[in-house]
Amino acid sequence: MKRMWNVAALGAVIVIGLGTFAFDMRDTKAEWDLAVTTNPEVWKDQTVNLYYNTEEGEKERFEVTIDQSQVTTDLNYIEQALAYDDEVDSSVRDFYRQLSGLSFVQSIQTPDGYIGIGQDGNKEIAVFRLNGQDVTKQIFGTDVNGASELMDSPWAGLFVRAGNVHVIYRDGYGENPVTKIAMIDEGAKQIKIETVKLQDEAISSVTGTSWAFRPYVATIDADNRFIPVSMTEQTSVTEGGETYLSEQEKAGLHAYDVETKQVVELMPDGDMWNATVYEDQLIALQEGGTELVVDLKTGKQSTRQVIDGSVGTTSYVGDQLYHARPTKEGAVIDVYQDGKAISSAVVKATNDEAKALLPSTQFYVE
Amino acid sequence: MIIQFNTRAPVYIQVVDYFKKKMALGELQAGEEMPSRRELATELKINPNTVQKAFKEMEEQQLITTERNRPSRVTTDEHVLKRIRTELVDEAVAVFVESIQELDVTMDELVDKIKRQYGEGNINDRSTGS
Amino acid sequence: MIEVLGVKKRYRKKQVIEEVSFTAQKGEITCLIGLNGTGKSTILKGIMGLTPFDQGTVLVDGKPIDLNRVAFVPDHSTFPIHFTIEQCEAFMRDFYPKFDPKLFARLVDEFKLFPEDKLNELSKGTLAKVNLALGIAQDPDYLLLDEPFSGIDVFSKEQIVELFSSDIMEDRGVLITTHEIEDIEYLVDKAVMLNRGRIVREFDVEDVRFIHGKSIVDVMREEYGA
Amino acid sequence: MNLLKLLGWEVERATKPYLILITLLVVAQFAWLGFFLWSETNMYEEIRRTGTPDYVLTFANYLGGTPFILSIGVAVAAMVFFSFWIWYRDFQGRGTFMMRLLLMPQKRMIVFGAKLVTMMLMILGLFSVQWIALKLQYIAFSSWLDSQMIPVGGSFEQAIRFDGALSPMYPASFVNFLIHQVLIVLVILFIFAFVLIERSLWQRTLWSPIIAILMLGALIAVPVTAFFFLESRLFMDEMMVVVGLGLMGWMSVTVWLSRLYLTKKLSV
Repeated sequence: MKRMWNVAALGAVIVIGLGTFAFDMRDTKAEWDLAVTTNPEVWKDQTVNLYYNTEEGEKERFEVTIDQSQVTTDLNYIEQALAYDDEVDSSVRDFYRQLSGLSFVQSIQTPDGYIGIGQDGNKEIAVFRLNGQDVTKQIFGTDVNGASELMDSPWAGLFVRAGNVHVIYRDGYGENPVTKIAMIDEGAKQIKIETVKLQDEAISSVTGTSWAFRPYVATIDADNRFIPVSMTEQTSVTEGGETYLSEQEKAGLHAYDVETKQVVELMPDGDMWNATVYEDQLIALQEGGTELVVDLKTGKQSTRQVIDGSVGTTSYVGDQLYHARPTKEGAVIDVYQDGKAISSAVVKATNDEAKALLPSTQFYVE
Repeated sequence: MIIQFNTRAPVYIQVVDYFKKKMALGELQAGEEMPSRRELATELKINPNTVQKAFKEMEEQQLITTERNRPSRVTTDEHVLKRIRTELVDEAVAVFVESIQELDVTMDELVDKIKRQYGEGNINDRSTGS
Repeated sequence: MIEVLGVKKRYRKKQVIEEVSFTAQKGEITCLIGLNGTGKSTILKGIMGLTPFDQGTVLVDGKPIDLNRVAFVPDHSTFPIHFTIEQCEAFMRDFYPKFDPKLFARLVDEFKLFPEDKLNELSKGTLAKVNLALGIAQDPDYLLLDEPFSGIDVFSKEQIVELFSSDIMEDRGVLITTHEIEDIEYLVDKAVMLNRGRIVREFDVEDVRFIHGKSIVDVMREEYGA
Repeated sequence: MNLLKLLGWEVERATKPYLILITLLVVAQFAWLGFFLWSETNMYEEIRRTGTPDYVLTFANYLGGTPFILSIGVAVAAMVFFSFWIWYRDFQGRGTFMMRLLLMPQKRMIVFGAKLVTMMLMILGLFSVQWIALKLQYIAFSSWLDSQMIPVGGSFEQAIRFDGALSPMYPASFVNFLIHQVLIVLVILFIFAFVLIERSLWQRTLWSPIIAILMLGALIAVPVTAFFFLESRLFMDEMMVVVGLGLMGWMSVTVWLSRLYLTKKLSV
């Protein structure tokens, strides 16, 4: 028994140590509640993300749905897997499994289903489509003209026109980039490349194109005339006798006009908060709470007033605009569609731990 | 109690001889208790099984008697004890005669010498085995 | 009865035990004789499962070995050298269910050992006595001893030899290895002679003395030509 | 019960080197903390005299110092070494304690169990000592700098979280902590299996360590190859299940191998 004292002493040290550790770990106990005031249908699959940030950099994130409130920071490995399992719908699993082996996958969702492209090393490019449960894949090897060039270049995004996938990409890195569009003709097994005429500018991304796996992306119509894009511009900067090129995001809303094969500016500048592409519309929320709606088939623009107050955070999910305004107990979230309020909900801090976080917490619907 | 054993002869026979001598010399009286087998083994530093075998041999030669759960005892049969003595004397004389014959000594000389030396007690009475 | 049946053992490229079979009876002292390096220790270790044989079986009273019934006394200490005799005893009491502290105390007394002594302070002879005491106190039916007399002083030898003919060893089967038979010439019931990894003679010692008038050493001389 | 008793013996036998290690670690860390604070204070005074110091110290500066990292490295190395030594120690010299352990009329796996638990207790003990020591070091750190009116930036948690060496010690949740412990157990199991295979073959061939490494190497390489093959074909949650199963497989195989060699093949 004498010898057991050694074990007991070691055990005691471990218990004290674990106590210290548990004290430092301090799991968050904050709890939140989402109460829907009008039109609960809208909130059925919706999640409100809460971000708690401080200057010290301590971060906590929560996900609140109508059913539950849960912490998403510092999830353990098992919880992470379960959360992911929840997030990834089993119907798209099979689809993406068939894309395994492909890298740089980009995709969009059209009314006919997912369409995307990816590449397998530098050997081939694959175009894939998901119609219901069926996945079709078309392979373009290096023997196809233009495939090699496409594989070597960074892609900005996709659009579909006349049944063919078009890839907007940038040819070459660094100075004087050239923006090109590759039309991948699956029927003829050809890649046709065109250059977009731009001066010191490049298309950096196509709005609505998903770069990685994202469930629930908004649907974009095929055969839109205008393809909303983000632009960068190069300016030469001289500093201390040395001149170099600086590439920056270009302000404003832009779209590529498929018919004129030029980039047009839909809106010059302005402080824009959010923008979304939904079916054949580009909806952009501007300062002051005005929504600019662009018909992507015709290019016709219209505006409408949605939000009166300007405090808070906004986000688009599909064609719905979520506007969260902080209150003393949490936040009020209003939902707008077609410029009209369709629903309203309240997020409330339900315990003291949550209330303590309130002043530095931001609310988003994603 | 020390026995100088000879490695080439069975140990149990040497043990028997040793006890015969003691009996002949009267160091072990008729009817006297024998030492226990275990004691003997420890004292002689030999295997207890060997002692057991020696006791069995002595029982067969009727030198000792053993009753159940009792220490063995030296036999009270005077004939047996006498026979041992005779046996030992005969053996010793035989050895003696054999070695003296080689020296070609006359009987008279021999008897004379024996008488003289025996009278002086100049004899080696080591208790040894053969 | 310990039965060793057709065992073989190879070290590196050397076949140390070609093929060995013999038996050791309960209540008897069996001596495994061989020159140095003929695999005597290997056989004992093999029986105890310390260096498994490559082939063959070992049966104790017809069954696989039960360590509760068979004890092994190697020719060196099996405890860390800084252990005291007391600590060794404590360990044995903890893990050997049949270990008899009274018997051990008696042996400590008879061997005049001091329980508080550390193993690394003991002479070779004393250490051998400690080992033996630890082995016997397991109250085994069979006791295997590896070279219990090699390199120890005369008085320790004498004490150990005395122990073998005492009641403590009564009814136990003993298997002993040695290359110096003189020390235990009169103790042994049966001798098993080993040469070049094989059994060359297996005989009852008294029988050989009686029938052939030969000592164990005589037989050794014949076999090993030494 | 026997396992517990043997654990008592194993821990007792490890106590001395273990206490030396802990003392060494704690003394080294506090000495380094003292030196760090002394030199930083001097430097700060220097800057204060020449101008306005716009310089903020964080606890991470202390943790990032070579002596601290070194002390952690020494602790890790000591534990890896001890995982080998806890077996090889018993094979040392003529007086092999392993012989005594193998002769015990007990299941041989209790020897394995006792040694494994001893290792885990020692490792958890080191974790604990480090947790406590770090807390104390932070208290000493912040109170000294406060008393010297030197601004301290960042919190304890922040310093820990961004330290590569320490973050495994402070996992995000208790479940992760347990999972980390399982990984540590796995490492020990591999070391144990290596020793037992090597010790079973050493009398047969001089190549025993190499054979043992090859066997375990194959045991590691095959699933890892499969892992890389599967990695791009499975979703993260599925991959976690595969990894979980793989870890469990490794654990059972190493225990099984150890058991086989310990009970059937080990040579003393």
